[in-house]
Amino acid sequence: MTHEIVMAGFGGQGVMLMGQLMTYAGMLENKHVSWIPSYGPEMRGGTANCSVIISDEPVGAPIVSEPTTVVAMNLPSLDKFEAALQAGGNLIINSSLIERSSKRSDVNVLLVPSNDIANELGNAKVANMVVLGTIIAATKAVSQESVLKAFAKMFAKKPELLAINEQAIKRGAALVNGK
Amino acid sequence: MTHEIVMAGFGGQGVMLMGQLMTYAGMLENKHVSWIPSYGPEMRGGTANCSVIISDEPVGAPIVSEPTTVVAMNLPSLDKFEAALQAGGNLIINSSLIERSSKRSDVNVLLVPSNDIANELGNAKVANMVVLGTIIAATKAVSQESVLKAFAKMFAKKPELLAINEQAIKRGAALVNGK
Amino acid sequence: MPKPVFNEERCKGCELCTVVCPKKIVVIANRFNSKGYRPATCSDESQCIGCMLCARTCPDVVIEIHK
Amino acid sequence: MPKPVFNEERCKGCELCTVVCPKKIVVIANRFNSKGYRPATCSDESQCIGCMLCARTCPDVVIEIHK
Amino acid sequence: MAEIAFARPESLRDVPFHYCPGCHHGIIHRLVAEVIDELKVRDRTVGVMPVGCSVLAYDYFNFDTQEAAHGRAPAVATGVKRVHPDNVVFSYQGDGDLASIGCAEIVHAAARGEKITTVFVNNAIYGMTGGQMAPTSLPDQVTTTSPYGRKVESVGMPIKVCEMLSTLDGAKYIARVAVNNPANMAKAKAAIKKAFEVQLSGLGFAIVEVLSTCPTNWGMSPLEAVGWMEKNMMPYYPLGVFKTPEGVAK
Amino acid sequence: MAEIAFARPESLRDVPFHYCPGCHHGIIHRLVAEVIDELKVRDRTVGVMPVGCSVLAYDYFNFDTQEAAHGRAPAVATGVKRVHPDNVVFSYQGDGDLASIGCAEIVHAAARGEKITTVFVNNAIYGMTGGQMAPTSLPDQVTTTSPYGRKVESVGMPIKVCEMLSTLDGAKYIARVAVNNPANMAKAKAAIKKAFEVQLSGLGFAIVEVLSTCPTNWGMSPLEAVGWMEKNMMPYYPLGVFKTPEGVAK
Amino acid sequence: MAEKILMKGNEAIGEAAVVAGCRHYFGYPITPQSELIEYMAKRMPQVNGVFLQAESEVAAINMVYGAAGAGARVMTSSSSPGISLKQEGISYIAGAELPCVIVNMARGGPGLGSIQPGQCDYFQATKGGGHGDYNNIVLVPNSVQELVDCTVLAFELADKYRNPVMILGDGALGQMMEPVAFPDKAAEAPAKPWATTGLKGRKEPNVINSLHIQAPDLEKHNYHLQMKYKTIKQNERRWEEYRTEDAELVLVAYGITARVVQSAVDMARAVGLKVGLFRPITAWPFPYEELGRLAKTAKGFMAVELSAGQMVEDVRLSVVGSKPVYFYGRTGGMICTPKEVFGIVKKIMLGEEEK
Amino acid sequence: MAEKILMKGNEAIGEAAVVAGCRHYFGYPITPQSELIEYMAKRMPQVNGVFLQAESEVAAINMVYGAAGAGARVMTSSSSPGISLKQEGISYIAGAELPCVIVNMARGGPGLGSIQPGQCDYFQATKGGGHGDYNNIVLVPNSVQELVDCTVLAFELADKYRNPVMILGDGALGQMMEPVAFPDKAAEAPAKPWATTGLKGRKEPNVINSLHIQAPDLEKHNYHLQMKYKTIKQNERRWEEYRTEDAELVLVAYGITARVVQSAVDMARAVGLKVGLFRPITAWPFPYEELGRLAKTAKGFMAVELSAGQMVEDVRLSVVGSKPVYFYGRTGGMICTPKEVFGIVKKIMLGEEEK
Ligand SMILES: Cc1ncc(C[n+]2csc(CCOP(=O)(O)OP(=O)(O)O)c2C)c(N)n1
Ligand SMILES: Cc1ncc(C[n+]2csc(CCOP(=O)(O)OP(=O)(O)O)c2C)c(N)n1
Ligand code: SF4
Ligand code: SF4
Ligand code: SF4
Ligand code: SF4
Ligand code: SF4
Ligand code: SF4
Ligand SMILES: [Mg+2]
Ligand SMILES: [Mg+2]
Repeated sequence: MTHEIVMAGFGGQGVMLMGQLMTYAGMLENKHVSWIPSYGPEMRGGTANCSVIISDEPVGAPIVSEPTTVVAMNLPSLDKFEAALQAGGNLIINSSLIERSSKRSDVNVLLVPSNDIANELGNAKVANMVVLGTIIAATKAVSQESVLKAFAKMFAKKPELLAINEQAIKRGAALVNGK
Repeated sequence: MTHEIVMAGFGGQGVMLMGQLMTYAGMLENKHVSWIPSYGPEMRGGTANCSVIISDEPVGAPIVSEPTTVVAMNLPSLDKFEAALQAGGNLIINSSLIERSSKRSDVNVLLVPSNDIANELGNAKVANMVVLGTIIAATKAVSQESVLKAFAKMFAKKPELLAINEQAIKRGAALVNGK
Repeated sequence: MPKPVFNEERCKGCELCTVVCPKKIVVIANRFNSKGYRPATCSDESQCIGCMLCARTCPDVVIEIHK
Repeated sequence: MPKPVFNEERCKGCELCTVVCPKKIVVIANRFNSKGYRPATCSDESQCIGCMLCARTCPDVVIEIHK
Repeated sequence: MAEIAFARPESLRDVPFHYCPGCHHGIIHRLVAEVIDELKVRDRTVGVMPVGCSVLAYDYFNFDTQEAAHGRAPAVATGVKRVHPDNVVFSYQGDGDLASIGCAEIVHAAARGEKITTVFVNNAIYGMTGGQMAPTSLPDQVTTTSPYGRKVESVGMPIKVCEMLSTLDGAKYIARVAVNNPANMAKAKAAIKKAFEVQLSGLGFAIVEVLSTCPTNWGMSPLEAVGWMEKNMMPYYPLGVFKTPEGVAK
Repeated sequence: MAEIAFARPESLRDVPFHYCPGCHHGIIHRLVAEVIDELKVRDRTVGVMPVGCSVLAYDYFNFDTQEAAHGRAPAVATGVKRVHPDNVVFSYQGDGDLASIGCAEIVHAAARGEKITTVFVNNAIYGMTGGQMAPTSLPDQVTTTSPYGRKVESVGMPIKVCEMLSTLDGAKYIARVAVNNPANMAKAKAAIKKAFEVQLSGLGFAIVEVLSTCPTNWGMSPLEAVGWMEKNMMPYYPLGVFKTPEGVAK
Repeated sequence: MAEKILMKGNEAIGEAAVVAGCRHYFGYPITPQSELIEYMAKRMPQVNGVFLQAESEVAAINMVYGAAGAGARVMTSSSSPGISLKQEGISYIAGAELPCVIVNMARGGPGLGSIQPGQCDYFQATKGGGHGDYNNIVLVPNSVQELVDCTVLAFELADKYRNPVMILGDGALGQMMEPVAFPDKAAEAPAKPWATTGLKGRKEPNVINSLHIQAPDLEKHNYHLQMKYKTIKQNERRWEEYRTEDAELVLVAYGITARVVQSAVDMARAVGLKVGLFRPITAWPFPYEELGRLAKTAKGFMAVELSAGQMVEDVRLSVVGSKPVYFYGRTGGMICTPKEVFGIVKKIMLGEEEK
Repeated sequence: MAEKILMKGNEAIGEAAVVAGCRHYFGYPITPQSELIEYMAKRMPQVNGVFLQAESEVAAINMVYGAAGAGARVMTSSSSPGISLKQEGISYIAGAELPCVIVNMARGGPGLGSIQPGQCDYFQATKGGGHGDYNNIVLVPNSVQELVDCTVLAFELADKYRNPVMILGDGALGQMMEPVAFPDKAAEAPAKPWATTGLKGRKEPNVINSLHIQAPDLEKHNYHLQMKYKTIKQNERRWEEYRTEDAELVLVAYGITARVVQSAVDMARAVGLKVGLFRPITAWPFPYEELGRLAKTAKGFMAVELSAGQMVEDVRLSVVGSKPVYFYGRTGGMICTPKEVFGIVKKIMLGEEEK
């Protein structure tokens, strides 16, 4: 099984971190993984995206052109990547900032009001973690435990952050599992 | 007929000019000509030499490796080029500064006491012109007139120099023709 | 009557203009432009004295001062 | 008795040493070394006061001063 | 329609800048454009742009421009000026561009008394490449290539470009300004104007160093950045005119 | 055998120089070698040689050396010194090498306060390549690339390197000397010694500019060349100490 | 080997250099390799190494010359325009036979170009570049793990042959994250009795130099260099083959492109097309013989590069006319996709594409 | 054409540039091309041109960029190490499509090398050099007269294609004197509506630039460049053949070496050996087809160069394996003699030399 995920949004929405956490988790599960940012021109305030691959086989091309899952944190990202998604793939839309849903009927659309949930949780910064929860629940590419382990490793110096992020991930996952 | 001449001496002995004048004269006679210096490392006080080719046919390699005429203005030059001279070629030796004659019996050796003759003429600087006179008389590669014309062109701004240089050339030529 | 006119779409919400207005009428609005910035705006045009300090300060040439 | 000793083969006849000798005993010889230079020499060693100015001046380290 | 008291200068094209919020590059661009307009030389101006955050300035200015290799704007400007002595030629350069890789080029343009004008934007950091140390970064300043702060024992004190170039005879006008407040902006504009006038009079090389902020790579809000600049940069880099054609340091 | 009061220093190998008759490079080599001997640091010295007439100096000095690319001796010396901080590292450079192509490298070595010593031989010309104009050639000086004399309107006044580097904090000792007569030679040697001592004390960068002749390319006899230097170079390039670690200009 | 960690390519090179005993780094920032210089800025002080940001790429490579000549394991890194500026210095380093490691995380060119990944500096790295007859050893890894392995190898080869070694990557490899494991350490640096350390009792001064003022001396030196290069060519060719055994069409690609091509090979195999991948790991020495050998079985070759066609010349030189050599390239920072390459493969195998 | 005069190669280039309308020269001294910069220093003021000695080769090439962008016919010159320093600038000039002429009077390398003639910068001139996919037009004349003709041609081609043109000579050509005649003038420079002259009433600003921040834009630009190069390859290949009609062994050589080889050909023909000379005049575009065509008649080829073997790769690419390709080279500033080459020819034709 090979998961090829594109995550996209504004700079500052934490898209890169989401991708890195998933990749890290995949590594902890001894899967073959890669993460690559699409680093556009060094201009400010543009959109940012990254490709994540989690697979049972060695990773070939790390840049995902036909994703199995697309995560759109803002409208331009949805516009850009919606079409590339494989039929039957997951389209995860940050519905707090994106008003429209998908035009496609052949994909699995998941609307995540991530900023609203994050605000509910009392920390606007964990919106990306909510979405991450949704991604892993939808794709089952990695387990929640692995992601939490990855988080603990990457933020080893800030253990106090774990609790709130764990909450966020669980809330995001519940959107799928709770369904 | 192709004349391939190597002229060699100390820097300052006017070897380069000798070669250029002959080349110029050849050009005035519509011959195919080339001149190339052997420019060693930019160190001072070394020896200098140039290759002159005067030919009825287009000039191939401009660097002469087997000369038909060798002109040695000092001992190191004689030591260096004596052996390369073709059998039957001319070996012109500045006998004012070089005490030995040639070791070879298969070449035409001409001893030119050029500095002495120049001093006789009252101008130590024209020693190279004395030798030049000998070269053209010995090789007949170009005519005396052409060399004088070349001189007049190259020193167009200093016409007063012509007379003494002409004298020197004639004295050098006389060493051959007078024989 | 002088009046500051904001090209809100160009504004990046940097706030530099807000501190130079002698009348303190340049403020950051509570809305977003399409680039995701909260743009500057004039809270009370009638107070504007046309000193142009806001316009001169703006790095993005957002503000024109109309007479 | 101080005495300037010239390594004539190294001398380039530049004359710099000749003008610094307070005794004016460093002069250019009327002969050539193998490099074609007329070397410096001491015209009267007995006058040498060992001031070493000639040696210090020589760019080619031609001169030693023996005591 | 209302009369417009303050509007975009003609020398600045009506396109948005790509600069970060609050970045002083935008202000400095506008001042240069205003000066070109006021001197009525837009029609014969050629600007030479650097590699740095202002690399796209060729899209912003409304006159002919050349985009130089990193650090070489003074050489490129020299090439232009020597072909068209009647052109008004200026280079616009950052501190990495001018004081680091392009050090030889600016020193020699100044020494030659090249009749060009240089606008030198000193923000004490490499903006474009993401916040590395510049030759003008302050002692102990943390940057991505001085993560433990600029260690003076190892890399020395920041270079004061105006002071250094002032020793060169060909540099006829040298000033350091800032755009941290309206009063200083007015002075900055006057200095830039003077620097162009020196070129127009054929006197020699002129440079204006503009102290500038980089909120993004300093890791501050734009207003905090202005404060940091006032507190830290201005004491080390005193504003003023270091050299004028009359030789009077004002 | 007689005792020897003056002999070739140990740091100078017993081989003939290739320099032209009367060229000051030879004197300057000897002074450097004497200083190295006197400081007893021959065993840990690494010299970095330039591209210029002194390119073969690696054959003359009797300690480890590296031959740098044209102008880059300060960078090469930096590389050496950073590997072996206990080495005594110096660069020996001509005026074309240091002030023209290597301008950025010397400015930055000085600015960094790199703990190296530079011996800078200013003969107002490119010796090795046959007499082209240097940044330090004098106004109206005829060279092969200024055949009508150095035209100041077009190429500016000569660069005063000591004065320029004096504006940099990392440069701790800066002096200009000459070897035109025994008294000045003594001063020159003292300055070179001081410059090495500054390095040995770990204070920072030190440079000694030595005014020098190039009889060959100036087209003069060695003695005439000394006279020309005294008459023309010395007034424009005043001798003296521009900076000492104590900050006292002597 | 320690446990795997997730790391960006640029940073992995930095850490691998540390493992390899590199304690001196001189560089100048440029996208897309700045993470490497930044990593070294952070890491070197932690291991008592020297990090120095040079005033320019020219200064950096000459600092490398000085440090390498002084005996250090030393590295510099840059990207395309910065590497061009280093060419004089690289030629000097090769001429003086100094060991060092130079990293080029290449981007789109020519000129200022773009900052997206490119492979258009292949010629510069393997043939031209600086003046004179010399060769860099050029390693072209294709994963973060291989960046690590090649970095360690680079230091070893540099010391072994007293030769500059270039790691030719691209922006994509530099920026991507993959799991990597680091070896515990590299082969110890050999003794360097030629280094300028100060005499320290030695009799004969050491001289680091590339000048040979007499042409015959320089010719002799060049002969020595060429003999060394011959040895390297014999010993150090590295490559990898993927499904080439029965391949009718052999795709040749390196670095990031090799990964794309490998995916394309799988797509082709899936539909029964006999396609394989030949991946040089050393671009110099290029594995001419090994690739040439495949011409016995294959019916055609295709070079795939992020360039307008550079390595393809080496492919032609390998195949020496016996089989057709096709080329497919993207430029300017664009990266081809597996599907795109698969499309070309199909066309060729149906005989549609021109040579 | 005026009457012939005797001139050094370096100076003849200078005068030819003047004839071609070049009025801007920026350079830095280096042996063995200093006579050229010195000639320009004397000559430019006489024709109201601009001569400027730059602070370095890097500055010089960037002044050329500025002047070319401003619409001038402009030239710079140097020798090997100095040309290496210009590589970034050359890549920018190619990327921004600026016409200019760059002269390399090459010497022995690598590094500081020697100051005697060399041909070891062939790769740098024709393939690598700077970063990115670009090409200089490279002219390789073999006489003082051809230096003149190629210099004039260089300015014309530069303007015609908006491309840098390099004259790749060597120290020997630069220093030798031969009779030359100068044309009265070159083709007028075309209008340059793209140049930065100041707007002067024009509406849209002109921008001289090599940056294309979006990869697709840069790819499009590269495609445009490649199309231009294709046109140049079609139109501008230049070469000369000498006694190749029935040659069994074709020697391939350029520049000063071609003259040596031509003498060797005569020596061989004199003893009845069927030998010919193929002499490229453009090294890029290399006359692949024309040389390749000879493979139909010839039994073998031999590249002769003052290098360790660079042009020989282009010979191989021409012959594509159909005939053996031999190589003979001297390096370090050494020049082979006709007799020496003749000796090798004899060995090959008796079947003794290895490939
Ligand atoms: C030869 C070369 N080296 C390095 C770079 C990478 N680079 C681009 S901009 C820059 C520095 C920018 O800093 P600065 O000049 O201070 O301008 P700012 O962005 O701060 O305005 C660097 C190092 C390059 N493009 N070319
Ligand atoms: C990159 C490069 N450019 C140019 C040269 C040629 N070159 C050799 S020495 C020199 C100048 C020497 O002048 P200077 O530094 O003043 O030393 P001097 O010979 O006067 O002592 C030049 C330009 C070179 N070797 N390398
Ligand atoms: S013009 Fe002056 S008073 Fe009016 S809004 Fe702007 S700053 Fe305030
Ligand atoms: S200064 Fe300009 S960009 Fe900043 S907030 Fe004010 S109007 Fe907006
Ligand atoms: S030591 Fe003094 S006195 Fe003696 S020869 Fe030399 S300069 Fe004259
Ligand atoms: S100074 Fe030295 S080289 Fe010159 S003349 Fe005197 S001894 Fe000879
Ligand atoms: S990075 Fe800094 S200098 Fe660059 S645009 Fe942003 S704030 Fe301005
Ligand atoms: S050319 Fe000048 S600097 Fe060089 S050795 Fe001769 S006199 Fe000295
Ligand atoms: Mg900056
Ligand atoms: Mg000099």
